[in-house]
Amino acid sequence: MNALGWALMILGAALLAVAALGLLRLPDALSRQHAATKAATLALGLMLAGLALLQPSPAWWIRIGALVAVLAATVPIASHALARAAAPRADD
Amino acid sequence: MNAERSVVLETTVAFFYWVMLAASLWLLLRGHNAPGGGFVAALVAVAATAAHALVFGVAAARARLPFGPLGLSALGLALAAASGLPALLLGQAFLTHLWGELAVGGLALKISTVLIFDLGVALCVWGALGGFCLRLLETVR
Amino acid sequence: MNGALAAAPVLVPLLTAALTVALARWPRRQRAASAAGALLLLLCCAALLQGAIGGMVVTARFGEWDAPFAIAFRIDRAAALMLAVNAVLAVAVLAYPGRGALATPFGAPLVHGLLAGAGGAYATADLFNFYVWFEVMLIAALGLIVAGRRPEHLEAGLKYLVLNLFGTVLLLAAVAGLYGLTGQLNYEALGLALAGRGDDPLALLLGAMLLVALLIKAGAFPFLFWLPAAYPVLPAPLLALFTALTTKVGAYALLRVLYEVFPAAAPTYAQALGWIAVATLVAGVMGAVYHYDVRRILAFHSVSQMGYILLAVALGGAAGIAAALFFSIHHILVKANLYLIAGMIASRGGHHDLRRIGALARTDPGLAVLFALSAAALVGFPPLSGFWAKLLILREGAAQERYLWMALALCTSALTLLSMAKIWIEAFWKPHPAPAAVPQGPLAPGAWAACGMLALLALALGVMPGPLIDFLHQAAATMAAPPSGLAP
Amino acid sequence: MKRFVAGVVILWRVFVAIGRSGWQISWRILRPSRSFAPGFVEYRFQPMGPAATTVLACLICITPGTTAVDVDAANGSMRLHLLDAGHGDAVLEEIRLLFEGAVRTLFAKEDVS
Amino acid sequence: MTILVEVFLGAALLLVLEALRRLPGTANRIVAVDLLSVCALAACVVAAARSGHTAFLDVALGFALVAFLATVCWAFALRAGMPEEDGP
Amino acid sequence: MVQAVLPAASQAIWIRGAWLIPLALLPAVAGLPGEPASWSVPWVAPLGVRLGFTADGLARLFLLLVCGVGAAVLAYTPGYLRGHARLGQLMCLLIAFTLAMAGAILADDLLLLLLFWEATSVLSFLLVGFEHDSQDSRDSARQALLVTGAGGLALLAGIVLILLAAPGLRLSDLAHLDPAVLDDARFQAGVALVLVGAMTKSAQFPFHFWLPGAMAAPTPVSAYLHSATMVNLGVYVMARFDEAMGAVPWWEATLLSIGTITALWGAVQAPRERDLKRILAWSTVSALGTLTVLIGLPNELGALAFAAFVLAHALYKAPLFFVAGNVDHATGTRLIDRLSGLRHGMPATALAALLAGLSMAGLPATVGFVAKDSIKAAKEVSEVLWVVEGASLLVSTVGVAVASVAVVRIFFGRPAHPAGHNPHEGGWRLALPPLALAGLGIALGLFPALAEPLVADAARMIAPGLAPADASLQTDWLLRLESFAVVWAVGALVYAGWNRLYRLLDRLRFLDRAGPAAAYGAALRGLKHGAGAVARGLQGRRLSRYLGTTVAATVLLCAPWAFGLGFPAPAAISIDGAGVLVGCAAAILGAVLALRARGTLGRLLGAGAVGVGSAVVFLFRGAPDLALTQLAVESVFVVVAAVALRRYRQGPGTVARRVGAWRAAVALAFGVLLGAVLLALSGRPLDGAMADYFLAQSVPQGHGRNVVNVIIVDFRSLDTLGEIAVVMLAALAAWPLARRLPARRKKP
Amino acid sequence: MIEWAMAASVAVVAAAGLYLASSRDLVSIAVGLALLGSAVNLFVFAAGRLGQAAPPLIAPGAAAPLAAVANPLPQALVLTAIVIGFAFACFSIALALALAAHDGRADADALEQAEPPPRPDGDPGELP
Ligand code: NA
Ligand code: NA
Repeated sequence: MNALGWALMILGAALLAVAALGLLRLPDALSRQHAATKAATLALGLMLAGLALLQPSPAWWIRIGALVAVLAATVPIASHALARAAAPRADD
Repeated sequence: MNAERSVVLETTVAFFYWVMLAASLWLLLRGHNAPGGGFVAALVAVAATAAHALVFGVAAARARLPFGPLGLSALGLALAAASGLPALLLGQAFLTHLWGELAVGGLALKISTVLIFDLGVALCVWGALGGFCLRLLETVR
Repeated sequence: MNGALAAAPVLVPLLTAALTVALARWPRRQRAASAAGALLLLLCCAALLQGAIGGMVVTARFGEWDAPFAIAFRIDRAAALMLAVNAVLAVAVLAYPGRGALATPFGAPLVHGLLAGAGGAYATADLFNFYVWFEVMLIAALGLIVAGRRPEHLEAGLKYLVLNLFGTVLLLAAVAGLYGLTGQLNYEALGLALAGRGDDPLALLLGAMLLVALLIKAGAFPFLFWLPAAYPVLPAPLLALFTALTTKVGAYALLRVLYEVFPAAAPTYAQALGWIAVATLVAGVMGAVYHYDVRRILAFHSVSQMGYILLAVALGGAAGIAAALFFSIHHILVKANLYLIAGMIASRGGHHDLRRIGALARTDPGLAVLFALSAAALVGFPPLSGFWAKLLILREGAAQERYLWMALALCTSALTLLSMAKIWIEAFWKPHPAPAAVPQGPLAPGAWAACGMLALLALALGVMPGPLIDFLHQAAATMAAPPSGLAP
Repeated sequence: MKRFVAGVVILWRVFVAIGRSGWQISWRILRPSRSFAPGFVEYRFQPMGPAATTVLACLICITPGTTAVDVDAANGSMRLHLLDAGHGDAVLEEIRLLFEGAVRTLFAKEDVS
Repeated sequence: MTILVEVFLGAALLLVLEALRRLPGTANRIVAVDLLSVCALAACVVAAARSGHTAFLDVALGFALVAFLATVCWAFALRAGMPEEDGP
Repeated sequence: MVQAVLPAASQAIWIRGAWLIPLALLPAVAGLPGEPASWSVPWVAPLGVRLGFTADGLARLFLLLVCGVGAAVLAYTPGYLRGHARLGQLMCLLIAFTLAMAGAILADDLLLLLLFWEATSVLSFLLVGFEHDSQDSRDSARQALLVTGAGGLALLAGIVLILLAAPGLRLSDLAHLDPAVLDDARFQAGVALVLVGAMTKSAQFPFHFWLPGAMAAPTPVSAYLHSATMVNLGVYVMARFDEAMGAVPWWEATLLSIGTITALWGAVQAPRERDLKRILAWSTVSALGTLTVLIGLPNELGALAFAAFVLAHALYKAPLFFVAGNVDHATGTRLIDRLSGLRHGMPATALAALLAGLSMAGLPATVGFVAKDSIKAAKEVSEVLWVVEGASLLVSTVGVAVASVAVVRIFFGRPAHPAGHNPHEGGWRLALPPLALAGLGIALGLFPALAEPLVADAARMIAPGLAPADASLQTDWLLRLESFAVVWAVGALVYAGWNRLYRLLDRLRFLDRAGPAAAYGAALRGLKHGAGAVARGLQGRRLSRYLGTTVAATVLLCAPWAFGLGFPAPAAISIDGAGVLVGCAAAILGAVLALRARGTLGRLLGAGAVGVGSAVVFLFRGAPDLALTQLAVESVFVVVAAVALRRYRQGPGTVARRVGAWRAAVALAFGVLLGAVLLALSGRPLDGAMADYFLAQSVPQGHGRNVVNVIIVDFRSLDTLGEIAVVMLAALAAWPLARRLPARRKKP
Repeated sequence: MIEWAMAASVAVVAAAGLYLASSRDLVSIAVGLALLGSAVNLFVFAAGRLGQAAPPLIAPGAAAPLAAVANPLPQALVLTAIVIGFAFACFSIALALALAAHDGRADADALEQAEPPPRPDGDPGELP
């Protein structure tokens, strides 16, 4: 359980690094935004899942659940807002 | 910031405004035992106010601040200062906090002047920083 | 009761500030609340002073926590006196007809914020708490500076902000460093903890940082740039308030820090401090000699006079401390009055620049008397307050055989005379350069009341300095005494 | 009950979508040699209420390779940014299949059509 | 073993900062800042894992709520038209 | 300015009767018997200052002059300035001056003397500048104030030193001073400084130049201040110290040389003037020099001569000033070239001039003769240098010539005066005072015994050893005539050749360029330049310089101790600290980012990165509250930053492409200083008592499990109260700054 | 090791802050001041020592921490300092914006309204 938890954490962290790498590798702001939101969400999700395995107690799970909910709600909005801002206007 | 309206942001911010205020209250109430407290609570509230202002306009956000931003701030400061006054009546030093138990339906609630102090901190900071953000946002509308 | 009284120097102005913010939309109610707050503060400070005269040291450990751990206010003779003088000045400034910054909706709360900051800084016996109150003062002062909103106000605000914020950063670092070194924040506890470290370079370095931070706040050479940059563009009542509340707090804290926190190392610092003081004296007065704008002249004199205070601080001992406190009080009363009078000169003459005004002795004889009295007090003609202040410093300096310092101080005095004579000759004697120009309208009774009150106080101080000197000797003896151990 | 099921379905699909989209973009970052062409497409749908539109837009944002840029709730159209516009139609079809219906069910009352 | 998490976290932070330094244009950098706050969230999670205190998750929760504002605000500013600065 | 208080009517009753005030003072003190009378009450106890007054012989002599001349002046002034709008003001100042002089002369306490001394300086400033519409008058007033004010400071310094050497010393103690005190270097230095002060007041070389300048004052003021009272204050103080200091070698030598130079200087300058008042002023300088020489003479007869000459000088110089005033009043000029034969229009003034002139020339049967005779006697007894002797001869000669100019040249001969004027007497107020004083001079010359007790009493205060036999002023003047004949003859020659002498002396232009007056001007100009340089240095106006200098000075003042710091050795990297390292790295990179960014966004984001780095450090060092606060602050700050980005345009050229080396060095030095302190600190043990107290008390007493929060709201809640005050005040402060922009200006 | 890292970051951040604070660009000055504040916050935090990674929280039911925890006092001090620093940062930015709005040059070194330039000959001249 512990090992799996840490493995998920490491995987998540690695994915975060990959997302950061994406900033440098992807061609334009909109594409980079995909990296910043989607990969990062997955990374955080993996880390939180790992943490849930590492700390199997309700006090932790409640918080992890709340955090996941908040992230799931805010990340797409952030993504939308960023994309909206970075994209050329429709009427351009 | 005069971006044109977005239904997504309007819907979510209208919802999140209350979520953030609830979170702010939560941080305020449990600050004595876990991370949080008046200042952070206020910052979350300020964030809510600012987000509301961004999406629905400054006037709408200001209308949601009771007493107006600076009045709120003054109220907060007065509350925080006043929380230290009861102790003076008991002959103790200023800001000596008093604790009491309040029985509400079989639940023993700890109430104290500390909470008033923290509430004062939160209101003061919310009003001041929220008001400042609103005023600043107004300049670029 | 004592506990309430101890908190009053911050509590009253803070509550007044909050109230006046809430009343910002109703100017008349706001003015009434502001005046009531100032009078209440004066009342509380008078009570504190009354107690201090009786030898009582009002202390409060906020929250009733144990001795070195709680934030403590310790209002001894010196603090009570400075607080009382501040309160007097606040009343005078609020009586003075407000224009510019003070008449804006947030003028009153900012003034009370400034008072709260100064009150806390005088009363506190906790180094970090001192930092907090100093920040309160700084932001309130900035608010008042920029409230005029004209470009020169904003520029003054920027210079004031940047240079003072550096001082604040230094102050905070020094405070934290001293905490890290000793584990204490209370003055007395710090003094005890540092007593055995007279030669620890880290302690000395932290002390030097703290002193430099306070010197920046006090406007000493070569940290004075913010003062002549910011002061000369401000309206008269603000200047009066600033001269009392900002630099003097720095000097007072310098006294406290040197003789309560670093008594062992004080002689090490005194040499450097003395030369800084002399440089401040000379630099300030030279600037005053150069300028033709009344406010600029007075601002540079503020620098120069701070040199006297610092000189007394550097001399140290009970006599030096007493001299520093006497000089501070004299300077607050007289200089604040001169700033107010400068405002009256400008409102009658139509300008602050001496080259544009004149003949006021003929048109405003009362103003002339008022100015002459205050200027003579500033120069130090006997038997006005400045004379005794100067004499106290000279006596102690000569007793310590600091002849060069004293000689330079006397030269400064001569140049002070020169520049005061300049204001008199140019503004009051010289025929008006544009004879068609008529005085700008009558002076408000509030202005006369404020200036008259301050002048009477300064006069009383000059004619009867004995009781105050005695009182200050007692105050200084308490301050210069080695730490006695902490009260339980 | 129907709406509860729809909610659960959406949650599950979101869960999967997060995993897929994260994986997809990571892969793309690590293998940049594979050429792809980002671009915009127009996604049209049956107009629905603002809340429903918002949820749909959020789901689209979570879906692999797509982000909602401009949303017009009244006319039922969105401008999407696709990481790989080459497969645009397939992606739109997938969205329609996976999310649009479920969201419509979830917000049945609010349906304006 | 656990240090790997911090190494990856550090790597992510450094890459984001490098992106902030190197990427041209406002939009790119705002995207990078968004990722920076995700990194901070991740740091909270790691700190929670290492210390065994839920307190750090509370931090993450509070921050997640306000970070949302930050991104939205940047987006609005960008959308409203910030001056495009050439070069970092 | 006094008009505000007093009625403005120019001939109010109090103005007309003001001359009685000094006369009323006279019997109060001068009428006392020969023994000194003292009166003293404590004033400033902690400084040992008393309101102590003593009236002894010397004081009485001077007081008599002050009151007598004062009465004459106060009687004269309303006539001289009839109808002047500010006559009342002038009268008030003159009365105040009388009181100040009386106080200075009676004062026994040194600081009290200083008080009245400074009062006379200030009043003299106001009096000299009375006609302040004229630039000349203002400049003269300022000059007088500066010179005597500086002298006052020397006096203050001297008194401080004297009181340090001899605490509680009073002037009346000087006569019987403890020899140990006299040996104290501080006492001698103090007396030297007092002497400097006295020299400025008494217009001794090189401080004399203010006196001729002060002739810009209205004539009554000159007659009062600059003939025989205020300028005498300096010699009065010298005389007070003479008995005590007589034993000190430098004292008498200094007095003799200063007095001689001053007397000579005045004598040389007098013939170079055409303005009657200025001629008289120079002769006053000369007389003051002579008085100083007399104090410096080492025998008792010198003291007697001093006292006699003080009296005589007052009795002829004051009337001569009045005469100059009358002439000016009647003709509108004081230039001797344009005046002659005025005796026809102004007989009374001519008579007064004649009587005073006779006395000044030292002709027999005048008080001037009596004084000159005692001077001669004193010099004969002392073995003074031939230079002094010769100088005094020259001075006497010029005195005779000046007296002749003031009398013969102006009042006799063919009538001549500026057109449009009809010289006539200006009423009894102008005629009587000079006549009375000059007449008194003749009376005392005829009956010296009348003055003898007064003069001898005064002399005994300076020289207690003066024998009664030597104290006589009576001389068989017929026997003495021949010794003065030479002086009179040469004086007559000088008078006859006055114009030629004027042209000759006028060539001595270098005296104007190199003299002390020129030095004064040069000093003022130098001061102006110096002040300009200092002001420029302090107000470079560039904020970056201000900050740079402030920081550099900070580092320099702190650096000496930084070299003694010891640092802990860097330990190996531990897994435990990895998170902190990540945070530190982020903070450093963020700082570099902010530093190197050219745009506003880059800077703001860099600062944000520093914040995130700090938050990471806080997270990994057990500070969740801090991390949350820091991160929340960074997020909310985005609103501010975004607005800044929308509104702000960098100024052209404000962002330098190159690193400013000096700026960077100063900044780095300060950073390194902070870092070094931190590092040195981390090698020391921490006294954790405070932390332990808070940790222990948090739950039982603070009812909270988050210790940081309990500190914030309870243990140190006062800090928090101040902190939220800062936040509210910051909002108030920023409120007027954040205003909607005016329409954006188009950039060219 | 972390002590050295902290000292280094304090030094670098403070130096960068001061460098920026002494620049001519108004917003750079504000940012520099903020950085200076951040540096000194780190300094205060580290001055309380970096020994423990456990937060100063007390478990429910316990009267005191069961194990060693981080020093809570510097945390409280830094918290205060952060808030104050934030207030000042807001004010600085507002001031910078207001100044820039008044003066199109937005150059801190070109400000000369409050301090008229002294003349080289030391004579302020007849009239400005
Ligand atoms: Na006397
Ligand atoms: Na002698």
